[in-house]
Amino acid sequence: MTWWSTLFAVSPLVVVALGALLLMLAEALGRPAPAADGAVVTDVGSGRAGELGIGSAVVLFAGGVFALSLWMVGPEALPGAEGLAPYFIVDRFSAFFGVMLCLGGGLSALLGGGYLDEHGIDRSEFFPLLLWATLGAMALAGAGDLLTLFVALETMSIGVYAMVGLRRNGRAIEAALKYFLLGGFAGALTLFGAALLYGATGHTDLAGIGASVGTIGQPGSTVPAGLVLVAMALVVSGLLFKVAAVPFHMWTPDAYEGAPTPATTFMAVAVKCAAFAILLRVLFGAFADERVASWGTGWPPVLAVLAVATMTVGNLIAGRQESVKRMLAYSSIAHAGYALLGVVAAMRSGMGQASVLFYLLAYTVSTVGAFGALILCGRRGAEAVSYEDLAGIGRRHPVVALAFSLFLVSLAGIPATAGFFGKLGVFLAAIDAELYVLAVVGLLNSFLGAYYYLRVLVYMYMREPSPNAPRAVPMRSGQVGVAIAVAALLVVWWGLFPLSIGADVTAAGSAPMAR
Amino acid sequence: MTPLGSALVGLWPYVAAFLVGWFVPRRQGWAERLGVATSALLGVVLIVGLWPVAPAAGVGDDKPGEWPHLLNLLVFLPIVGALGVLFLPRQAPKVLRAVTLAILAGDFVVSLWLLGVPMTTGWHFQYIATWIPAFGIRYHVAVDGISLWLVLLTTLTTPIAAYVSFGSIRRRTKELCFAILLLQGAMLGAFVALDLFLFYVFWELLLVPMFIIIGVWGGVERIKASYKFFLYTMAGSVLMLAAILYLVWVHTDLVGYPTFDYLALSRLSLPRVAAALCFYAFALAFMVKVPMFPLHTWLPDAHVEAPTGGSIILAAVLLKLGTYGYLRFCMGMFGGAAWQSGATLAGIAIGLGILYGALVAWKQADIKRLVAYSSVAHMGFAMLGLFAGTRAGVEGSVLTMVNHGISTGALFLLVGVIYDRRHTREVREFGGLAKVMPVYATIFVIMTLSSIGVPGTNGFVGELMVITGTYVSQSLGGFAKVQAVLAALGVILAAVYMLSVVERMFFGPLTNRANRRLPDLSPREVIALAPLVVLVFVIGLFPNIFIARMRPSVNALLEDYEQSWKAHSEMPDHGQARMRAQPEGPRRKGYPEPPPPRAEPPGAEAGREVARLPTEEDVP
Amino acid sequence: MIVFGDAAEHFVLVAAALFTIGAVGFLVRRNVLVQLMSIELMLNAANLALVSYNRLHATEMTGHVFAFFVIAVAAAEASVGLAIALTFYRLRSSVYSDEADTLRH
Amino acid sequence: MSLVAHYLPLLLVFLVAAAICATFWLGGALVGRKNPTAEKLMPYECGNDTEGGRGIRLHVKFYLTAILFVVFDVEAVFIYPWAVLFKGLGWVGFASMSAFIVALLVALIYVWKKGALEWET
Repeated sequence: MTWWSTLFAVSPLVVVALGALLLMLAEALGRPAPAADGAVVTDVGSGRAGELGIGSAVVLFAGGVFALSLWMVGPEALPGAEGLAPYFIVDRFSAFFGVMLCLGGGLSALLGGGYLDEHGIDRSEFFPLLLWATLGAMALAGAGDLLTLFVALETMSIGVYAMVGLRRNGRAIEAALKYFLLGGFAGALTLFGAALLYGATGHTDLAGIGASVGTIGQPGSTVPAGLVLVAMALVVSGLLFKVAAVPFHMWTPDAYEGAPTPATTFMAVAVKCAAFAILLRVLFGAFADERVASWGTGWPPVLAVLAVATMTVGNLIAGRQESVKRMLAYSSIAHAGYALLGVVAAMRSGMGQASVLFYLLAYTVSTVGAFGALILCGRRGAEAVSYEDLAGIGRRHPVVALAFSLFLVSLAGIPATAGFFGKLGVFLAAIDAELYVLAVVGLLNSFLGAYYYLRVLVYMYMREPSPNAPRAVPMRSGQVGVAIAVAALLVVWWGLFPLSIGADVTAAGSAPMAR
Repeated sequence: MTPLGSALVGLWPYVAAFLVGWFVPRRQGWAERLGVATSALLGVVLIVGLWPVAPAAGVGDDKPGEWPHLLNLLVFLPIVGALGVLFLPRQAPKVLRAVTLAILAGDFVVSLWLLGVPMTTGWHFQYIATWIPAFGIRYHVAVDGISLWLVLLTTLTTPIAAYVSFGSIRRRTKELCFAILLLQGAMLGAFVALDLFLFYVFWELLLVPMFIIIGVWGGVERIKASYKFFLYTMAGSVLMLAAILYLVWVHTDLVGYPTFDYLALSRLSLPRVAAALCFYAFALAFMVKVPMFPLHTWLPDAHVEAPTGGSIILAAVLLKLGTYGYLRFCMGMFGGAAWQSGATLAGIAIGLGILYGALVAWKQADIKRLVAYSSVAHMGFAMLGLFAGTRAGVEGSVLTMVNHGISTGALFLLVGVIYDRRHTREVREFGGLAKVMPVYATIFVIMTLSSIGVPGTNGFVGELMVITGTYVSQSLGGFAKVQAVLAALGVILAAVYMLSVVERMFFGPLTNRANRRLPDLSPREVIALAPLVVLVFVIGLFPNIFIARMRPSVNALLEDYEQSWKAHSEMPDHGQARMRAQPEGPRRKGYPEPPPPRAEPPGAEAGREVARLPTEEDVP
Repeated sequence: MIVFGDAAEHFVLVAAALFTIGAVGFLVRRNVLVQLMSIELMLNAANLALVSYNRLHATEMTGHVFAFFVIAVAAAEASVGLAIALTFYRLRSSVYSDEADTLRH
Repeated sequence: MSLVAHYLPLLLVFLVAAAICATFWLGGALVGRKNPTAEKLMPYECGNDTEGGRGIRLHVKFYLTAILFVVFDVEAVFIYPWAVLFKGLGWVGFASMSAFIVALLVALIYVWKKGALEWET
C-alpha cells in the first residue's frame, strides 16, 4: 500500500493541481464565444468571477483539508513518503505550510471573487493563475532539492507576474513589468547559485549539500569554501527578493500598488510565506553548519543587518505614504524584517523557527483581513486608495471599519491579537538567542509601525470626507465578507489563545529541514 | 421599640444630614436640593461607615467574605457592557446613555464592596486563572490597600465624566458609550492586574478608547493631540515590554519555567546594570504617563483638545496609572535601582515638575492649559513622595493621587462648564463671574483651595505628608531637607497662580458684556460635582479613613523596598541574577507553583538541546 | 591553477563570464527587451555551468536533468515576460523600463 | 594556500568580462566619431532603399503564436528522455508521462477555447 500512502502524502498538491486543471477547463469552456470584433482576447464582461472565486476557494480549502489530515495522520508515520525526498519532503513543516498557503490562497480567491466583478475586470484567468501559483508555493515549501526549488519558485512567480498585470492599464502593466524584470533577475541569481552549489558539492539536494558543507576544512575535503560562500550568497539573495527584504525590496511598493488588490494580497501572503519556508529550508537544511551559520561568520550577521534595515526602512517609508495600499506594501516589507529577525534567532535558539512560523501565520490572517477590508472600503469602479478615501468609513461602513481596525491593530502588534503574539514569539526567540540589541530594535520598530496603522484609524473615525467627494455607496460582497470574517475570527482566536496551536507550530518548526 | 423604630433611631445622622442638605440651599429648585442633600448624606455615610473601628493592621491569610469574582465583575462588567452597547440601536441615544450610566453606576456600587473588608496586609479578592499556561501567563487580579483607592477613584470619576459628557456631546453617542465603557474596564484592569502580561494588555488596551475620545470629540487640533498621546505612551510601553520579556527570560533561566507573575518576578535580584536598565525601561513608560518633565509635552495638548469628560478621566485616572505603575512595578520589582535613582529623580520631580509646572501654569492665558500644567505640578508631588520612599511619603503620595483625581477632575469639569457657555477659555474674557454664577464660583473656589492645599481640604493632607516624608527620607541622602523645602515652595507657587486666576475670573467688576447673562450651574452639573465636593472635605477632615486602610500595604511595600535595596547593593554589576527568598505570610499568596517535571520534548536530537515554544503540557 | 583537472573548468569560466555579462546588461540597459534577453543569458549561463559541472560529478546525470528543467521554465518565463513587455509597448509605445515611472507618484 | 585562492581565476574572469563590457560600451561612446547624416541614420535594408516607416508593426497574432509555440515546443524536451528510457521506466513512467501530456492537453484546450489560436476573424 505504499503507493496509496505516497499519493496521500502529496494529496494537497494533487488536489490543488487537479482542481486547477478542472477550473481551467471550466473557465475556458464555460465562457461565451469570442466576440466577432477581432479582439483575440475579449474584454467583454461575463461576470463569472464570483463563481470561479468560490470554485477556486473550494479547491484550495480542500487542499488545505488534505494538508490538515496529513498533519493529523502524521507525515513521519507514512510509509512511502520518504521516497519522494529529497524532491518533495513530506514532513510537518511542509504540511503546516500547506495549510497556511491554502488558507492564504483560498482567502485571496474569495477576495478576487468579490473584487473582479465589482471593478468590471473580466479576466477570469486570475483564478487558474492563483491556483497554479499556490501549487508552486506549496511545492516550494516542501522542496528539498535545488531542482524542485527552482521549478516551484518559478511556477509560483510566473503565475504572480501574470496576476499583477491582470488589468490592461498602464499602472498594472508597469507593475507587472517591474515585478517580472526584478523577479526574473532574482530567479537567475538563485539558479546560478544553485549551479555553483552543484559544482562545488556534487549535490543538488539540500541534505547532501549540508553534509558536504560540513566537511569544509576537514582533511581530504574537496569542497571549495569560497565557491560555496558565493553560491550561498547568490541563492539567498534570490530568495530575499521574494520576501521583499531590503535592499531587494524596490519592486514591492510598485507591484503591490499596481496589482489588483486580491493579487496584492496573494503576493503579500502566499508568496512571502512560501519564500520564508524555502529560506528556512535552505539556511537550516544546507547551511546549518557552524562554519557558515554562527554569529561570527556566515549568513547570520548579514541577515541580522538586513533584518534591521528591512524593518526600519519599511516602517519609516510606510509612514510617509499617501496611498493606503502602498503603506501596506511598505508595512509588509517591515513585517518581512521581523520574520527575518526570527530566522536569525533560529541560528541559536530552538524556538526561532517556530516563532517565524507563528509570525507568518498571524501575518497571513491579519494581512488578508486588512486587504479585504480595504476592498470593501472602495466602491464600484473606484478602489479606496488614498487615506482620504477612507475618511468617514467609520460611519458609513461601521462593521468594515471595525474589522479593518482589528487587522491593523494586529499588524501593529497590540495585545490580544494574533499579531502581538507573533511579534512576542520572535522577540522571545531573539532574547533566547541572546540577540538583545536586535530584540530592542525590533520593539522600537513596532512602535514606529503603530504610527501609520493608527493613521488609518484616524481617517476612518475622525475625518469627514471632503464635501465635494462623490457620495459613495459602500461596496458589499458576501465573499469578501466571509474572507474577512474568517480572518477576524482567527486573529482574535490566536490573539487570545495563541497556544492552541503552539504545539503544532513547535512541531512544524522542529522538523529537520532537509533529508 | 419596633425594629423599624430602632432602625430610624440608628439612622438619625443620615436623616439629619439629608434634611440639612435639603434646606440649606436657598432659592433653588428641587433638583439642586436633592443633589446637595444626597451629597450630604453620602458624606455622613462615608465618615461613619468608613471610620476604621478595628485595627486594620492585622494579618489574616484566610479572608472570609471576600467573593473571589468581585474583581472580575468589576473589570468585565464595563467591558461586556461596551460590547453590549454595540448591539443597541444608534438611533436611540437616550437608551445608550441610560445603559452606559447604569453600567457605570453598577460598577461603582460593586466597587464599594471593596470597602467592606478590612484591608489587612496582603492581597484581597484575589482571583487566579490560567490563561496561557505555557508562557506562565495567568489571569491574576487582586487589590491591596493602595490599588483599592485608585479603583474606587476610577469607579467614582468615570460615571461623573460620562454624565458630564452626555450633557455636552450630542454626536456619535454610541461610539462615546463604547469608548467610555471600554476605557473604564481597561483602567480597572490595569489597577488590579498582578500579572505583568495582563497589566500590559490592559495598559495598551486603554490607549485605544482614549485615543478615540480625544480624536473624535476633541477640539480643533484634536488629531495631533491624540497622536501625541498615543505615540508617547506607546513608545514608553514598548521599552517596558522589552524589560518584561527580559525578566521572564531571567526567571525561566533561574527557576526553569516561565512566569509573568508580578509576585514571582518581584523576587528577582538582577545584576546592577541589568536592574538599572530594566528599571529605567519601566520608569520611562510610567513617567510618560505621569507625566514627568521632559516627557510631559503631550499632556497640555491632550488636555486642551480633549472633551471635558475625556479631560476628567485623563486627569483623574490615567495619570494615576503612571504613579501607580511606578509604585507597584518600579519600586516593587526594582527596589534597589529605584532607591539608587530616587534622589536624582526627586530632584527632577521638584525642579522640573513641581516648580516648573507651577511657573508655566502661572503664565497660561487658557484656563484649561493652566489646570493641565497644575497637574504636572501635582503629579510631581505624588512622584516625590514615592521617590522619598518613606511611609509618610508613600502614603501622602497615594493620597495625593486620589486628591488630584478629585480636585483636578472637578476643575476640568468646571472649566468645561464655562466653556460650554462661552466657548472660550481665555482668562481675560472673564471677570466678576461670582455675581452672576454664585454656585459655580463657590465650587470653583472650594476646588481651588483644595488644589492649593489649604488646611481642611484634601490637598493639604496629601502634600503635607509628602513634604514631611521627603524631609525624613533616608534614600534621598543629604539633600532631603533642601528638597522638602523646595517642594514646600511649590505649594506657595500653586497658591499664587490658582488664586490669581480665581481673582481675575470671579471677582472685580463684571466687565465683559457677554458674561452678564450666564446661567448658573444646571442640576446635571451640580449632581456631577457634589460627590467631589463632599470628598474634598471628607478627605481633608478625616484622612485617617483612607490612610488606615492603606497603611498595612504601604508598610509591606516599604519593607520589600528596603530588602530589595539591600539585596541590590550586594549584587555585582554584571553576572548571574538570583531569586530572593519568598516572603512569609499573606503576601506570599498567589505564587505560581513549580511545574511537574517535563518530558523530553519530541524530536530532540541526541547531543543538541532543543529549545522550543512551550506547549499546553508545560503547565507550571 | 587547474582546479578540477579537467576541461570542465573552462566551460565554467565561460558560464561565469556569460552570467556576468547578463547581469551587467540587465543592470545597465533600459530596453525591456534587452533586459529580458539578459535574464535569458543569465539562465543559459547557469545551464552551461550545470552541464559542465556534470562532468565532474559524472556518476549521475543531475546537471543535465536540471538543465532540461531550466530550459522549460525559462521558456515559460520568457513567454510571460514577452507578453508583459508587449502589452507595455502597446500602452506606452515605449520599450524603455525607465519610462515605467507613473507608480512613483 | 586556501581553496579560495583557487577561485581567483573565476574572479578574474568576472572582472575581465565586466571590463570588456565596459570597454566596448564606454569606448564606443567616447572614442567613436559622431557625424550622423540622414543617409547614415537610415536603417540598412540589404542595400535597397528603405520602404515605409521603421515603426511598422507586426500584428500581435504573430507574437502570440510565437510565444505559444515556444512554450509548447519546449515541453517536448521532457518527452525525449522518457522515450529513450521507455522500457526501463515501465508503467510508472507511462502514467507520469500521461499525466504530463493530459496537463499539456488541458492547456492546449484552454488556449484554443480562449481564442488565442484564431487566425481568421
